[in-house]
Amino acid sequence: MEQLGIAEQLREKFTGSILGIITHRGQVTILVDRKDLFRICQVLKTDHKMTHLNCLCGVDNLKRKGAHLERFEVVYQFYSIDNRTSLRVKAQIPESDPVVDSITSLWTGANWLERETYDLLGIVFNNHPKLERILTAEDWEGYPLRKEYALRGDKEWKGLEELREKAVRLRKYDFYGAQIEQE
Amino acid sequence: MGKMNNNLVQIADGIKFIPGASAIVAPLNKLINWGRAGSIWPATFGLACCAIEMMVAGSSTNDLDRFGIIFRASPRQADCLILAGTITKKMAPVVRRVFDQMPEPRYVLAMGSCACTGGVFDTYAVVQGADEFLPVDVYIPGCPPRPEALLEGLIKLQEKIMQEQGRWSNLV
Amino acid sequence: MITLTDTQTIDIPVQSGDEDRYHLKLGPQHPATHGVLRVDLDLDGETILTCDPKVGYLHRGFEKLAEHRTYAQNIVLTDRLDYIAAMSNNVGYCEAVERLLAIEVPERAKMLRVMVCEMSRISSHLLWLATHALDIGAMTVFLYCFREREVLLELFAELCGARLTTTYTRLGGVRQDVTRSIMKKLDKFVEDFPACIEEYETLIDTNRIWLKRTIGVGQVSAEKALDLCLTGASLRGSGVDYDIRKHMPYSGYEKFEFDVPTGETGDTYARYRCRMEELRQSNFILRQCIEMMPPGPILGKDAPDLIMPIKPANKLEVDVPAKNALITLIEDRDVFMEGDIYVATEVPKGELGFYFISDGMGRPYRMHIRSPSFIHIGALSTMGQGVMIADLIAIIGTLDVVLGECDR
Amino acid sequence: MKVQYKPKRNLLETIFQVEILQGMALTLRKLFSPAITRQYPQEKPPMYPGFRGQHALVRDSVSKESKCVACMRCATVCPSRCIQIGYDEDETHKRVVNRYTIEVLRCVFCGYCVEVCPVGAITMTELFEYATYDRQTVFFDKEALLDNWDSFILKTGKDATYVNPLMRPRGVLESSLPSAKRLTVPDDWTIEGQYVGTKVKPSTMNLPSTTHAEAENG
Repeated sequence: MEQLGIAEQLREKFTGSILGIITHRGQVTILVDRKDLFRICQVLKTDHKMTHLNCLCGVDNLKRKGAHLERFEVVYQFYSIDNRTSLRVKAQIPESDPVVDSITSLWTGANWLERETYDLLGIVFNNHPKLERILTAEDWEGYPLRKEYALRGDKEWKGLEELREKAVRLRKYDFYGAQIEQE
Repeated sequence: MGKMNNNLVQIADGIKFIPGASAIVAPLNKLINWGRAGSIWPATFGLACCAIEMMVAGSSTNDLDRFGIIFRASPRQADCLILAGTITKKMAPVVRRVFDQMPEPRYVLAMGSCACTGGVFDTYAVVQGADEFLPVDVYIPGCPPRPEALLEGLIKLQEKIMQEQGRWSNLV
Repeated sequence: MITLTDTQTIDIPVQSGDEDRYHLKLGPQHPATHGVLRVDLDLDGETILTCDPKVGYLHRGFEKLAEHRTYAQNIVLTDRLDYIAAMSNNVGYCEAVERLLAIEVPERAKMLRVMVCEMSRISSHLLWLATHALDIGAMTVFLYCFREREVLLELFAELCGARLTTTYTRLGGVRQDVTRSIMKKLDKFVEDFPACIEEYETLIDTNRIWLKRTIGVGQVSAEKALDLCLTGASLRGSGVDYDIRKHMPYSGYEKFEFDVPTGETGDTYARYRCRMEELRQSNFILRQCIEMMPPGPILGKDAPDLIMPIKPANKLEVDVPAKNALITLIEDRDVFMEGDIYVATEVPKGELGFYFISDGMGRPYRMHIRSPSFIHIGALSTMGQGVMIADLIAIIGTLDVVLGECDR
Repeated sequence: MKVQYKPKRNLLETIFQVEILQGMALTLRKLFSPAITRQYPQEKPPMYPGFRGQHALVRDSVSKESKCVACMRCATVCPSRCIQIGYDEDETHKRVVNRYTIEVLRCVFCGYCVEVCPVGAITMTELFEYATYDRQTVFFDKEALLDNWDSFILKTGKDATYVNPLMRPRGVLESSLPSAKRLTVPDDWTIEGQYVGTKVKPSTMNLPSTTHAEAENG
C-alpha cells in the first residue's frame, strides 16, 4: 500500500517525531509531534507530491477517551493528484499551550481554514498572517466548537441585545408599533 | 347620474370603475391602499435557501411582475422586505439596518421556518425568529416554501394593505 | 424620523495626498454577491488595491448542531449546506457515514444516487449560469436557465416531495424509488437539453460583451490554483485534471463513461467553457442512468432505522402496548466503532469533504465539512487584487460560491 | 478533454456583428413559442402524491378520532424538535393522547415523522398555501391537525381512505414494513413493477424472493 510506504519513509526521516501510524477503513493516519508538523507537511508537499490540501480542522478531545489524547488535535488531509494517494496527519495540542505552526506559507488556501479553526476552537497558529475571527462576530466570546460550550450559547451576544433595545426604541416610528405603544 | 351609478363596476375593495368614461370612483384612503397593494416593490435581499425559491418566483415560471411586484436592488426604493432565509446573529443588525433604510410604508414578510422561528437551527448563532427585532406582517411556513406559497403570502400582504386605514405617513 | 445617532459612523482611511484612495464595503446586502458575502475593498480610483472578503453572515452553527443530532437526523441538515444542489450534499454525507459505519448500499440505490447527483449538478450549473450572466449583464439567459431548472425541480418534487431541500438519501439507500412517469419525464428532458445548451451558447458564447468581460479576467495558473486549494471547475479551468468522480470513484461512478473537461488559460471564460461542457457530460451520464438502471431494492438489508439509538449499548426505549406491537424494535448495531474517516465527493461547486470522528455513539463526535465555497471565497482576496470592481463581480460569479455552504 | 475557445470572428462578422444578430434572432423566435408562465392564483401547480406540505393527523373513518398511539417515535426522530405529545394511561395501560402539537414554523418538512409512524397517524398533505399574519395560527394542536385532514379531503376531493405514499416507502420489501403500512399502492411503487433500465438484460435481473403477495399472505 502506497500510503503506508510514505508513512514509513516519513518515520525514517523524522525519527522520534512520528508517534504512530493508524490504518482505519483503508485510510492511513500518521500521528506527529506538533514541533515537526510544518517540516513534515513541507516534505509531503515537495517530496511526495501531496500538492492538494483537502481538509484542515481541529478537534476538541474533552469527552473522548484515549491514552495519548491531549485536549485538542489538528487534522490535515493531503492528496496527491499525480499519484492518487491520500494521507492524514494529526498532531496533538495540549490545553495549556494551544499553539501549532501555520502552514499558510505552503498553501495559501490554508489561511482561512486555520482562521476557522482558531475561531471555533481557539487553537492559535504561529506565523499566521491574520489570525482573526472569521465565522462568528469580531466581539464574540468563547469558542463554539469546544465541548463545554452549550449548543444555544452560554450568554447572549452583545450585538443582539443592542439590536433588541434598538428595535424597542424605534418601535414608535413604525405604523403598527406606534398603535401598540399608544394603547 | 343615477343610471351611471348602477353601472359601476367594482374592480377592487371599494374601488369602482365607471364604464365608458375612463374614470374611477373611490375614497382616497382606499385608492392609496389600492395603489400600494398593486405595486409592492421588495428589496432584492436573499439570505439563504429561500432566496433561491424567491428567485424562482421572480423568474419565468411564476412571473412576479404580473402582480406589479418588481425587485429593487436598493432598500431606499423598496417598500417590502422579504426575509428569505436564516437570520444569524451576525446578520441581524444588517437586516435591521436595511429595514431602517426603507421608507414608510414598509412591510416585512418572513419566508420559511428559519426567518419565522429559527427553524432547525436552534443554535448559538441563529436568531430565533425575525419578530425579535422586526415587525413581521406575514409569516409563510415551509422549508423552503414553494414559490407559489410566496406568491400566496404576497397576495395575503396585498389583502392586508387593502384593509389599512389612515396610513399616510409616520408623522400622522 | 430616525435621528442621526442611530446610524453608525464609518471611518474612511484617507491619507493626505491620496484623494483617489477610498474604502468600499460591498455587501452583505448586495445583489451581485450571491448571498450575504461582504467584501471590504481598498480602492485606488476603480482599481482594487486590497480585497478582504468577510464571511460568517450565514454561520448557523452547523457543525455544533450535528454533534447534537443522530447520523440520520443530520441528513436533513446537509440539505441546507449547498441549497442549490441539495442532492449532492445528501449523497456526499451518506457516502461518508456509510463508509464510517460500514453499511452496504444496493446497486439500484447507487445508480439512483448518481442520477440525482447529476440532475442536481445540472440544476446548480444552470443557476450559476443564470446569476453569473445576470451579474455581467445578460438578462435573457437568466429566464432561459430557470425554464429548464424548473423542470428538474419539479422532478425532484415528484421524486421525493420537496423541490430544494430534498432529504432524499437514507443511510444504506435512498428514500423512494423512481416511478415510470418520472423516468419518462427525465428521458424527455435529457432528449431536449442539448438544444437548450445550444441556446445559451448562442446568446453568450461569442457575444462580444461577454468575451470582453470574461477573457483574461481572474486568471489563475495551475500552480496558483493548487496553492489556493481550489477544486471543481475552478481548478479544472486552469488545466488540472482533478475530478473525484474519476480519482476516487464513489457510488458506482466507475461504471459510467464521461469526460472531465479541463481548460488551459484558467480565466473566467475557460471556467465558463468547462461548466458548459460539464452540463453536456452530466446529460450523458443521465442518459446512461436511464439505460442502465438495475432492478432490486433501494434500501440495504443492514440499513439503520431513522430512529438511531444514541447509546449503542442500550436499546432505545420504545415501549408500545403489546397488542399494538407494530414496531420492529431497533437492534443494536456494533458497527458504531470508534474511528475517523474523510470522504470527499464531487459536488457542482468542487470537492465536498466530510470528516467524521465517531466515538461509538449514534451521533458524530465531530463532523467537519470541507466546503468548496469557503475555500473559494478565501481565494478571492488573492484573485481580486489589482482588478477593477466590475471584474471582481465577474470573479465572484465564476467561483460559483454558495454562502450557506461557506459559512455553515 | 480540453475545452475549446470559440473561433475568432472574421472581418465580415466583426463588421456586421453577427453574434448579436444571432442572439436577437433567438429571442425573437421565442416570441412566437407558447408562454410557460403559470397564472398562479387561477392556475395551480401540479402536485404529486407525497408532496411534503401541511401536516395533518389522519381522522380515523370509524372512530372519528386520531389514530395516534403515543409511541413518541415522531417526537424522537424530529430533527427540529417541533412535535410535542402528551398522553394519559388508562387502566389497561393503553396510552390515550391528550395533546399533540406541531410548531409548523419550526418544522423543516423532512417527512421523518410520517415515515416512522407505525400506524399511519400523522401525514403530510399536499396543501402548502397557509401564510398567516401571526404565529399562533400555525401552531397546530390536535384539533387543528385533524381539521387540516378534513380540509385536505375536502379541497382535493380525495376519499377519506386516501393514503399519502410517504407512509409507504416505495421499492422497499413488503416484509420489512410494519403491517399497518402494507397498503395497496400503484403498480410501479412495488418492487416488481419498478422501472428498469432500457438496456438491462433480463437475464441479469435477479428478482427478490419476497413478493408483494407473499408478504400479505405471510
